[in-house]
Amino acid sequence: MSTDKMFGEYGGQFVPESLMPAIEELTDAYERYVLDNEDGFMDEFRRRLADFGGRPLPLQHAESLSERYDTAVYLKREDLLHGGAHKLNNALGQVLLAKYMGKERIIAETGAGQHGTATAMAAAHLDMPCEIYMGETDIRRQRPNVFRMKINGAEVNPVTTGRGTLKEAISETMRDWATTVENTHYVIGSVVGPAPFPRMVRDFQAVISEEAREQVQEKAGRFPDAVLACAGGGSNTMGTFHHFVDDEGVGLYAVEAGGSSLQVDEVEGVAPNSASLSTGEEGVLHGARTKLLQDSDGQIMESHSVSAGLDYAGVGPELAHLVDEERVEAVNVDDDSALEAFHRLSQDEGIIPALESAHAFGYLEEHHDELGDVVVVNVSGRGDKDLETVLEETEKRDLDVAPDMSVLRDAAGSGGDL
Amino acid sequence: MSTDKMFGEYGGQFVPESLMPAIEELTDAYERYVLDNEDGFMDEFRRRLADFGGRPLPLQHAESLSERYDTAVYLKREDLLHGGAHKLNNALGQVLLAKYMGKERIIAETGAGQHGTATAMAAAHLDMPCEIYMGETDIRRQRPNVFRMKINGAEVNPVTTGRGTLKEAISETMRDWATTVENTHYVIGSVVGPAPFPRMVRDFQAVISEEAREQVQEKAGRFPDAVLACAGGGSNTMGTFHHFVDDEGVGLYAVEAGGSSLQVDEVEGVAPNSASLSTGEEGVLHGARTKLLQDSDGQIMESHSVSAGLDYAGVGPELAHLVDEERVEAVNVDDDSALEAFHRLSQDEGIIPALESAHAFGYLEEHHDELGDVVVVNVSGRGDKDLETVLEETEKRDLDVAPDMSVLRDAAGSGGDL
Amino acid sequence: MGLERVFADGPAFVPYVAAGDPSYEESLEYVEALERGGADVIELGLPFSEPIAEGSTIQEAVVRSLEAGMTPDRYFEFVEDLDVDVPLVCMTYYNLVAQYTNDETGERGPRAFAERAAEVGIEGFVVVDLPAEEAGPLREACDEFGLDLVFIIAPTTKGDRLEQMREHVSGYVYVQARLGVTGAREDVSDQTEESLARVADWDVPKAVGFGIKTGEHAERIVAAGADGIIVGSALVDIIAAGADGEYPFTETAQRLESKARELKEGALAGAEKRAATEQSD
Amino acid sequence: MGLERVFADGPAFVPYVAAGDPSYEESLEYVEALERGGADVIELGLPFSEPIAEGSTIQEAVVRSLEAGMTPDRYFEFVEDLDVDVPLVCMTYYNLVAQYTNDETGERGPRAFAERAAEVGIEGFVVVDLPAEEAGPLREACDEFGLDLVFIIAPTTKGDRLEQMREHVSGYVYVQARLGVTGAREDVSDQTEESLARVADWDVPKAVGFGIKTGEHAERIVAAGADGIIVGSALVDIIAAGADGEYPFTETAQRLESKARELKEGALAGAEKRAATEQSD
Ligand SMILES: Cc1ncc(COP(=O)(O)O)c(C=O)c1O
Ligand SMILES: Cc1ncc(COP(=O)(O)O)c(C=O)c1O
Repeated sequence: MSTDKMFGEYGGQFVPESLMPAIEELTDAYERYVLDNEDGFMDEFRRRLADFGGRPLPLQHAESLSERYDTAVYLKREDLLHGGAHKLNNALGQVLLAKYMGKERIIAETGAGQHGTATAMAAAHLDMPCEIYMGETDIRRQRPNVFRMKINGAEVNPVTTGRGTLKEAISETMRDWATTVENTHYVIGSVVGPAPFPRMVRDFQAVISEEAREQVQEKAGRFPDAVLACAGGGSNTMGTFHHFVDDEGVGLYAVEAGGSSLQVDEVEGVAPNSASLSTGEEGVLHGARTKLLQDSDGQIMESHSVSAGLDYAGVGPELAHLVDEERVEAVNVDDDSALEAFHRLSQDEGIIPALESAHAFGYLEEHHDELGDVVVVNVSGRGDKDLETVLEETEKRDLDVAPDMSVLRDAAGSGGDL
Repeated sequence: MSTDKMFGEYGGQFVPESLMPAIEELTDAYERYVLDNEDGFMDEFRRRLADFGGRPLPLQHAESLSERYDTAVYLKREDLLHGGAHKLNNALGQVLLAKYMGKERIIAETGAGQHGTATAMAAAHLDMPCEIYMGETDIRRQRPNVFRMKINGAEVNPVTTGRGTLKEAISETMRDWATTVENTHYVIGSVVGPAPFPRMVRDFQAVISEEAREQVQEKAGRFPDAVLACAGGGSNTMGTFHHFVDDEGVGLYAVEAGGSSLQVDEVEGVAPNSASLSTGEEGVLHGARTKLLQDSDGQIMESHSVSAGLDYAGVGPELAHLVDEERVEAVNVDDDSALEAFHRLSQDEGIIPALESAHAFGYLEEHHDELGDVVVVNVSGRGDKDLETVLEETEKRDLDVAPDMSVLRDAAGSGGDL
Repeated sequence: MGLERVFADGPAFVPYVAAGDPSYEESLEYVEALERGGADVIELGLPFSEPIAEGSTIQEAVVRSLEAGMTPDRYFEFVEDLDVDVPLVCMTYYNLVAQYTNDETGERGPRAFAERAAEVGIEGFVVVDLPAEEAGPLREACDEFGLDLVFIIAPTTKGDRLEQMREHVSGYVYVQARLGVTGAREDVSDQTEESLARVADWDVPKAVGFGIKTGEHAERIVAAGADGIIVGSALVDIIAAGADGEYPFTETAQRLESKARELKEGALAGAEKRAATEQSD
Repeated sequence: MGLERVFADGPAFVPYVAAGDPSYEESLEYVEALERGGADVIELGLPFSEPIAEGSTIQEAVVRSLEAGMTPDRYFEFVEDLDVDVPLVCMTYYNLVAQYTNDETGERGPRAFAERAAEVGIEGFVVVDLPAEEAGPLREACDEFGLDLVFIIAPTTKGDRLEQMREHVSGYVYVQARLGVTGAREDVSDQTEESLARVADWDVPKAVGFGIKTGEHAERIVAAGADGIIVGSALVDIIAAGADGEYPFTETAQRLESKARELKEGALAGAEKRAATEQSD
C-alpha cells in the first residue's frame, strides 16, 4: 500500500476487484497529467476554467456582514462559477482527464444536482456522452437541476433504492462503473471514494484557495484568522483550505450540516444530520476509510439535512485526517440556522447562497466573536436550485427573517407551483 | 432641447411634468458622477462590478459552434455575471448612483425578472429599500425570478393592467415614480425611457464591449467581422456594440424576437413578435421617441415573444438611430429558432443560455455563412429562469433537438410541477 | 381671447371624462350632463393605450373607451356630435398627436392633429407627457390654429423650469395639487397652497387638479386661491359604477350632473370665502 | 486443508444466499434445502447496507434481510443454528468486518470478526470491496484462525495484479464471469473462457460466478474449465418470489432445492463433457 493512497489512517481503495484496474489506470493518469502536467493537461484545464468557467472568481469584502460582526468578512465567490457552484472545478478537470485517457463515456452521481449539472455541462462542453445517477428524493427536491442536466444532453437515471439520496446514487454509479469500466470514467463529485479520487478532486478544487490566499493578502493585507467552508463530502472544504493548511495561524472550520439534531436513531438507522466529521466513527464506505455515520454494527445510516448537497453519511478522508490532527475544526449548525443564514445573506448582501453554503454563514453568525478579525467564507454555490426547498422549509418554521411570499401564491392561478 | 438628449431624431424626454425635475436632477448626477467620475463614483462602480459582480467576464472560444459553422465563434459570457444576466451592470450602476444622489428608495420594472432580480440584488448589496413592478403574466412565467427578488428582500408588486407584461410594468413604475419622485430613484432596466436613461444605461453596459473588444483582439488577433446580440429594450445590445461602433469593419447585428410571426393583428392590437426595430414605426413611448410596435393611430401594441425579456413594444432610441444610420443591422428570428438554439447551445457547448440570448444564436445558425470569419455573440444571460417555459414550449412544438424529459414527469409524484 | 375667458366671471369648474366611456352614445349624454351641472370647460380625454400618469380609475375608463372602439378619428366625430356650448379641451398623450394623419393630405403629426381639432371646435390641449421642452412643434401648430396649450405645473416644478413654463403656457395653467397620478382622494393636499403660491403672480388663470373629490374640497381649493378646479376621477367613478351596472344609464347621468353641481357650488362657495378673507385683510 | 478439498471430487456447486432473507427461520430452511440440492460450499451473505457490487436481485435480498433484523451477531447465531454439513463461506463488505466488536474483550476489527467466524464454524471469507492491497489485516486474522480468504478475479484483472493475487488467494479463486454487478443472465459471457485461461495454471480451484442462471450455463462453464460454479441471483430470485407470496414457503424450499439440483447436475455434465474433450485432444 503506497502511502499516498492514505491520509494518515484514512483513505485507501476499498472497491470491488473489477474496479481496481480502472483505479490504477486513473492513478497513473492523475500522476502524469495532473501532477506532471503531461501534454499540457493542467494548462488546458486552467485555460478552460478561465474561459468556460469564468475564473478567477472574486474575493469580495462583505460590507453588511463585516459591520454586523465587527469583523472583516470576505466572501470567496464560487457561486459565480459557471453552473453556479464550485463543482465545475472538479467536473471539468475530470471530464478533461477522461478525454486525455481516451475514455468515451462519463458517469457521475449527484445529490443536490450541482455536481450532476457541472458534469453535464463539462461533458457537453467537451463532447462526451454523460449519464447521471440521482436519487429519487433528490430528483424531487432539486428539480431545476434535473432539468438542467437533461437540457445539457445528459441522461438522468433515477435511483430508487434506500432513501433515494446521494449515498444510494454513489452506490448505483459504482455499479454502472463496475460494468462499463473499460470505456467509462466515473466523475466522482467530492473528495471521497477510493484513491486517487480524494487527492485528485482536492487538486482540482484547490484553485479556490490558491486564488483566495493571494486575494486575501491583497485585500486585507494579511492572512485570515479563520477560513470557513461547509462540508458535505468536503470538496469545497478541501478546495478552500488546501493552500492554507501550511499557514499555521489560519483557523480552518469545516461546517457540517447539523440537520434537526445531532442525536441518531439507531433502530431506524437514521441520523437526522450529516455531521460525519463531528459525530461519525471511522469506517469504510464507497472505497475509502473515513469518518462515517454508521450504527455500532457498521451499517451506514441515512443522513439528513435540509440541504441535499450536504446530505451524505461520509466525508473525504483527508478532511477526517486533518480533523484528527486538529488542523481543521469540525463544527456544525442546524437546519434552522442554515435557513436563517440563507435569508440573511440574501437580504443583507444581495447574494442568494446555496443552502449548503448557508451553513458556513450560520456558523459565522453563531461564533463570529471567536473567529478573529479577518474571516474568509466560501460561498460554494448559488441558491437558485434551493428556492422550492427554502420556500417550503421556511414556511414550516415561521422564521422571522423570511420574506412574505404571498405574491407568489396569489399569482399561481394558471401557473402551477413554483 | 440640448442635442445630447437625442440620438438623431430619437430620444427626448416625454414624461409628465412631475417627473421632469427628477430627470433634470438625474441628468446632472449622470454628468457629474458617471461622465466626470466625481467623488470617484466610476471607480467605486467598477470595483463593485468586479468584486460583487465577478467582472471581467470571459470571451470564450466556442469550439463546437466554431466547427459547426466553420467560423471562429466567440461567446461573451454575461451569463456569468452575478444574478445571471448582463442586467446587473446597469442595476448596480443606477442603485449606486441613487445612493450618491441621496435617494432613499429604489423602484424598478421587470419583464423576464432579470432586471428585477439584478436590481433587488444591487439594492440588497447597497442597503436600499426596493420595490419591483412586474406584470402578472410575467410573474407566472418567470416564477423563480419572483422568488429571488423576494428572497433578496425586495417587494414585488404585481401589475394587472393590460396583458400584464413589461410594457404595463414600466407604465406602473412610472406612476409610482410620479408619486415618490422626491426620495425615489427609478432604476429603468434597459436603454429606454427619457434622457438621460438611454445614454446612462448604455454607459453602464458598455463594459461588455470594452472588455470584449480587447479580448477578441487578444484571442483572435483581430477585430471581429460580426458582433451579435439579442435586442429587447437593447441594453445588452448597446452594451455589446458600443465600443465597436467606431470600428467600421465590424458588422453589428441586433437580433430581435420574431415571435410566431412578423404580421400584426391591428384589430386586436397584438403583434405576435417584439421586432420593433425590424417592423416598428417611429413614435413616443415611455418618455422617448423611438421605434415602436403601434397601430396606425399610435396606440401601442401588445408584443409577444416566447422570451419574456424581449417582450417589449419599444426599443432604445440610440439603437433605432443606429439602425436608421445603417450602422446596426436589425434582424430577427422566430420563437422556434430561438428554442432550437437554446437546446443547441446547451447540448453542444454546455451553456444554457437565457431564451433572450438564444435569439442571437438562432440568427447565427440561420446566417452564419454571411457573417464572416470571426463572430462575437453575447450570451446576455443564463437560462435557469427559463426552464419551465422551455419545457412547455418545446413540448408544444415537438422539436427534434429537444431532450426527452420523462424522468422529470416520472419523479413528479410527490414533488409538484417543475 | 381663448380659454382664459371662462375664468373671468368667477371660479371655473373643469370636469374631465374620457370620451367614449363606456360607449360612444352614453358618453355623449354624460358630457352634456356635466355641462348642465355647471361645467365651464370640459377636458375631454382622448384615450391612449399607455396612460402613465393616470391612477386606476382613469386607466379603467381608458380601457373601457378603447374597447368600445374609440380612436382619434372617432374622437373628433364625437366632439362634432356633442351638443354643448362650453369650451372643450382635448387631454391626451403625445404619441396620438405625433401619429395623427390627415387622411386627405397625408400630413402627419402635431399640425395635422391641431388642424383637425380646431375644425371640430376644440379650443385647447393638455398633453400629459409633453413637457415644455418637447412642445415646440405642437406649440407652433396651436398658434397657427388659435388653440391654447395648457401645461401642468407639478409640485416639483420650481426655479428655471417654472419660469420657462410661464412663457409657454396659454389658456390656463393646470396646477397639479399633489405628486402622483390621477385619482380621487379623501383629503386636500397640503402641497396645493404651496403650488398656488408659486404661480400666484402669473397672469393666466390657475386651475387646480389631482385628487379633488367633493364640493368641500373644491371650496377649500378655491378659497386657497385657485381660479378653477379640475375634477376627473370623482366623476369617472360615477361612470364606472354605471358601467358596472350599479345604476341605470339615466340615473348615472343624473348622478354626474349633481356631482358636477356639488363641485361647482363648492367652487363658488370657495370664491365667496376668499373674497371675504381678502376684504378682512 | 481448507476449502480446496471440496473441489477435489469433481465440480463444485457453490450457491449464494443472504442469511436471514426473507426471515431468520425461512432462511435456515432455504440454506438447508440448498445442501439437499447438492451444494458443496455455501456462500452465506452477511448483508451490508451499501451493497455496491450487487445487482437489484441481491440488493433487494439484502434489504429484506436487514429489515427482518439481521446483524453480524445474529448472523453468527444463524450459522450456529444451521444444520448443514458443507463448508460455509461468509460473503460480506469490509465495513462490517472493520466495525465488528467482540463484546467480551472489546476487541474490534478483522481479528475479532475472524475469531468469531471461526468459532461458529465458518471456513472462509469473500469480502467484496476488499482488494488484495487492503487485505493485510484480514489475511493475518484468517491465517491465525485457519480461515480461507477468497479473492475475486475480474475480467479486468491482468498483469501484475493477477500475479499478486495469486500469492494471496487461498481456498479457491472466485472468477468473475463478466464485468458488472451480480444478477442472473440469459447467456454465458464470452469473457468466461478468457478469464479462466488467465488463471489456468493457478494451483487453487477456480470457481466461476456472476450471471449463471441455468443448468445449461453451469454445464458450459464447467466444460470450459471451471472447477466450480457460484450461483447467487438465480437462487435469490426464487426466494424473492416466495417473499412476494407467489409460492408458499415449502414450495419455495422445494423450488430452491430443485434449482440447486439442476445447477449441480449441469456442472457434473460439464465435467463429463470436459473429460471427453480432454481425452479426444
Ligand atoms: C453548493 C454546494 N456546496 C457544497 C456542497 C457539498 O459538497 P462538498 O462538501 O464536496 O463541497 C455541494 C454539493 O452538492 C454544493 O452543491
Ligand atoms: C438575459 C437577457 N437578455 C436580454 C434581455 C433584453 O433586454 P435588453 O435588450 O435591454 O438587453 C433581457 C431582459 O430581461 C434578459 O434578461
